[in-house]
Amino acid sequence: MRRAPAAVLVALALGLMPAAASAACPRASLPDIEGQVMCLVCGVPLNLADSPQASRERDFIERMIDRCRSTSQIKAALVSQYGPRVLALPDDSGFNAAVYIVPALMLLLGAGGAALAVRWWSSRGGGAPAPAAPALSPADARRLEAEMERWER
Amino acid sequence: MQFFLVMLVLCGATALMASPLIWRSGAAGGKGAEEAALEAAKEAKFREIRDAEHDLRTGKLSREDHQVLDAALRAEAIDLLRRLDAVRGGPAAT
Amino acid sequence: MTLGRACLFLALAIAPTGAIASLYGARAHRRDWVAVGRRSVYALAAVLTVAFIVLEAAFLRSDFSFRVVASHSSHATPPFYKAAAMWSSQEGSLLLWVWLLSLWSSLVLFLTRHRLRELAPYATAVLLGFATFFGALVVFLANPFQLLDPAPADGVGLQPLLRHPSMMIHPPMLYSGYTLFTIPFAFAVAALIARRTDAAWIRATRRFGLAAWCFLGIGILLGARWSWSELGWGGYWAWDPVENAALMPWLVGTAYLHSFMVQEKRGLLKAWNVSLVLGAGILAILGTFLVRSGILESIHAFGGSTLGKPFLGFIAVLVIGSVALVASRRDELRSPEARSYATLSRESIFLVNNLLLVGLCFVIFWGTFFPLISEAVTGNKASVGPPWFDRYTVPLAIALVFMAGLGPLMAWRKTTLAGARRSLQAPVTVALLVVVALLALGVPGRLPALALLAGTAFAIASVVQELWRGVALRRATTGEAPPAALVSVVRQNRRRYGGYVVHAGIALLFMGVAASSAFQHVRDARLVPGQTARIGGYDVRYVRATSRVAPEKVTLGAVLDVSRNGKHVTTVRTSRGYYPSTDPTAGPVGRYFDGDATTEVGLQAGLRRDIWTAVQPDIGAMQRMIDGIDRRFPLAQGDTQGFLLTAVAQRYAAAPPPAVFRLIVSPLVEWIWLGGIVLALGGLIAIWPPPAARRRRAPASSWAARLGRELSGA
Amino acid sequence: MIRLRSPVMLAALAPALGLLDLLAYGVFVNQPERGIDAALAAGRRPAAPDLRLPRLGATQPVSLNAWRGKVVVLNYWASWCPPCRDESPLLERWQKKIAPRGGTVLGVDALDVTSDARAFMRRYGLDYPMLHDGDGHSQRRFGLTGYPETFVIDRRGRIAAVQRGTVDDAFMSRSVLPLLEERS
Repeated sequence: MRRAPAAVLVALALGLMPAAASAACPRASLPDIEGQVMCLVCGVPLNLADSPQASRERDFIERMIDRCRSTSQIKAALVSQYGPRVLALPDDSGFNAAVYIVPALMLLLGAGGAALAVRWWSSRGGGAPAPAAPALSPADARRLEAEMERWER
Repeated sequence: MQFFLVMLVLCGATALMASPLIWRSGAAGGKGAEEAALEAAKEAKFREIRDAEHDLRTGKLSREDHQVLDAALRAEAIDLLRRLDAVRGGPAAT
Repeated sequence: MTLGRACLFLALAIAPTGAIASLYGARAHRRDWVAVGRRSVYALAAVLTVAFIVLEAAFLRSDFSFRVVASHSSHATPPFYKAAAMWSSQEGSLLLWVWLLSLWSSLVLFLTRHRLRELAPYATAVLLGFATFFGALVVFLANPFQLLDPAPADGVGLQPLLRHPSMMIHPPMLYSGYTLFTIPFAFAVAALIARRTDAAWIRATRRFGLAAWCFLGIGILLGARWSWSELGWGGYWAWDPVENAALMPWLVGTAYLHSFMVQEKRGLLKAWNVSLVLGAGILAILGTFLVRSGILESIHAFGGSTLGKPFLGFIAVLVIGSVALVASRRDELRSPEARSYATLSRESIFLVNNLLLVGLCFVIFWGTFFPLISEAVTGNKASVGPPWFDRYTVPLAIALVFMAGLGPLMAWRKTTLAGARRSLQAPVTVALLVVVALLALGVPGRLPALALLAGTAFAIASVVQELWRGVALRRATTGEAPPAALVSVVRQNRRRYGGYVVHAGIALLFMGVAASSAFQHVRDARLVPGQTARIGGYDVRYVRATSRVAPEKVTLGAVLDVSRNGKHVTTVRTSRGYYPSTDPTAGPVGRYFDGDATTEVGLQAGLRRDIWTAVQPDIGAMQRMIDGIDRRFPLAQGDTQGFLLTAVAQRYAAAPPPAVFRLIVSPLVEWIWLGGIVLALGGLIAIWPPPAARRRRAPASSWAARLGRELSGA
Repeated sequence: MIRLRSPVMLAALAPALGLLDLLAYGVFVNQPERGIDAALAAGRRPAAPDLRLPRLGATQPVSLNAWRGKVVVLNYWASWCPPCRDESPLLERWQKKIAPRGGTVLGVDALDVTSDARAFMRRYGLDYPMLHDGDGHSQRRFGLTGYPETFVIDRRGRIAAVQRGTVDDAFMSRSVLPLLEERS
């Protein structure tokens, strides 16, 4: 925060040239990018972070925005500074692929299991309607009605 | 003062815990697991009968399906009631 | 002090004693010893209540000879927050945990004292086992009754971020949810030990499971609400590990609340239900563990702690014990033959819903733990943030909302195609109409959001239709007026209609989530008084700067005027509060701007949209002045310090440097909380005990005798 | 009673044990690595972990071994860390002092933006060599818990002293000067 004036100066110095074009340039948005990158010191998304490192990261993003960089350009610049871990969406190379594959696999397995269970249950009963139970004797029927009424009261 | 309070809490807690050993209640009371299980099954069955009626009346169940289902459910319910009677040792329905 | 400490030791003595008494009673069939076990739980609750009151009183009296009071409260802390400060501390929150556990355990054992003779002693032992573990933590590792001698004149104060009304009830709600989940857990364990895996234990603990679910759900929503209206980032859910840890048992609990009905009605899914209950219990403990062990990086966790290892051991016992118990009882857990199982039935919908819920839980688990997993495997921590979670949870959430609408339309056992078509007609039409209307209104068409909104419309329409059908049936038979018919229909089957109301609440909640995440406008603007920023059709004008000096903080803020098309809409005030750091080298004024700072969000809530504003004053522009004052008056204290602070504050209000504002216009976000209220209402309807008449059990034999007389025609 | 070797049991137990392993790993890895401090306290000099990082602004990594034979004052810092500001002038003074005698200060700029680091170096006139660790992955093996932290490495690549916090002249005289006298 102490460095904010300096940051503004830097931003101005760097931003003067494209200033004319800035009206036309596609403005990336800080809140949008904040949700897609991490604060590395705190290990939480940047929008939640309040540490000095986070505010530096934010300053950096703002400078890039002022220079008319697009969201993907800014993310690439962040990666070149902080490494790929700065992105909140992990890359899918190497072991990290597991973060994408395993949940999908488990969901498929679960769906398969559920389908099997349903098939097993419905085939065991033979799909055909159960043999109709014999009608209750009048006494039983009356008792059942009485018990149910008592239960419902 | 503090000491007094501590002793009070200590004695109270001990008395509460030990009370069943001192004043034994002779009454058996309570239900066995079998009875509780049947009771639960009975209630579920009753509920199911009513649900089936509701499904019929809201048109989710066809009349034929309901008839078959209702007969089966009622037979099961009576069976449960008989088993309950047997467990309770009351007058078994003949 | 002595009293509190003594009560904790006593609790730690009572809990294992009672557990052993219950186990002995169960093994030796000694009812009196079982009663000793049960009363130990009551005694535990009483003793812990005393300890709780002693600690709460210390907080209210600002007795700084208590270490926790000195480090979490202060004279300047408002009384309301003094009371809540207790659970902002590790020690106090653990005491709250075990106290709530003892209360809920007492309640369940009191309610089942005449039932479940075979199960109750084992359940008592399990519950007391939990109490023993947490009691030991509280006594040995995080004792809230530690002394400070000499007592400091003033305390550190409550972490400023926690000063929000919902913090008073959020932790007790959350912990009630967590502790209530241990009750079905305990009875499931008891049922497995006693080999009584029928529906009796489920029936006895259904309400507790439901209450756990409700409390946890409300707790989670209160946390989200706090995040929205207190944290300066402008969101309500961040997929933070601690948030996820609360969500996971809730999801598994939701799955269980559906699937146990399948067991109740069909006898199927016994092993599945037991596993879900055990899983929810373990996840609840895991959640408590995650907050306290610091193994995952989170914004909510308690600071460095020594509780990791004991918790690890405890969770190991729970997990391995559960697995072994379920595996060893799998003959008892085998489901009977399912007669005439129809694929198109409510059972199948519940199966799909269970798959989705447990799948969602797994996805969240995987995303939460993956940084740790990748670190363990590759040595490098991967970052898994909100974008990853969105990618997986959004499709599952859409499917779930559709299921919430589909479930009530299906009949148990078997649904005829014609019946299904008839039931589906109206809800599907409504959903399609909503999509068409949204597209026609020119709402930007983002597919997931549209699908979610269509799903919520479908779910709400199906619930309304079911309620309407119930009312119509009732009126056909009794001719009651519609409102009266509605009340009696709901009263007749609280479980069904309570559940439907919950579905409507969930749908409303997701409506808020979909609209506010897809269609919200966010913008940062750097303004000086008089300037205007435009966002989402509103003009926000920075009217003037404000400032205030209070004993514990300096507040710099702004008054904003919001208008739309030149017409005044509202005036909001937002500010940032600066709390002094405890760093002794910082100057008398500078220390205020080096310490914690919190944002006071300026929020104009509405049913259609929330206007959310937060200010970030440019302290950098005032740094020279602050440094100058600190150099000239390095030792200023008391009134002088107050005077200097006032001078700085006045200067800020008179000639404010440009401030950065974050402005958000978020549509329908208020419906998330309204949906939560509806959800809680539905839960309450479903929990509410049936009328007294049904509970009053006529002695069974006399009833049977009377019935016998009636049947024999007497 | 429990059929331990049944496939169901094993299938259920495997993920359960996996979870427990993971939690155990989390609990134990969460504690800062204190092997270096323990070894130093026992009077030993542990080998410095191998460090492969690019120089600030470059991409090709260089190894800490490149400085083998010199006394290295390895200083972890970041431009956003206030105590680092107080410490830097002192380190630069010591760099001037030890460079002719076969020693060097080696900065590791961690979790920082290159341009910020450059501005910081200009402002405080730092001209000792500087490495860049963008995501801070190297700090775990040194057991870092904050900034700044400084490790004094002897000519044979062993850590001889550590300061977890800012360094002062006393520390530098005490732990660096004797090492300069040692031959590799």
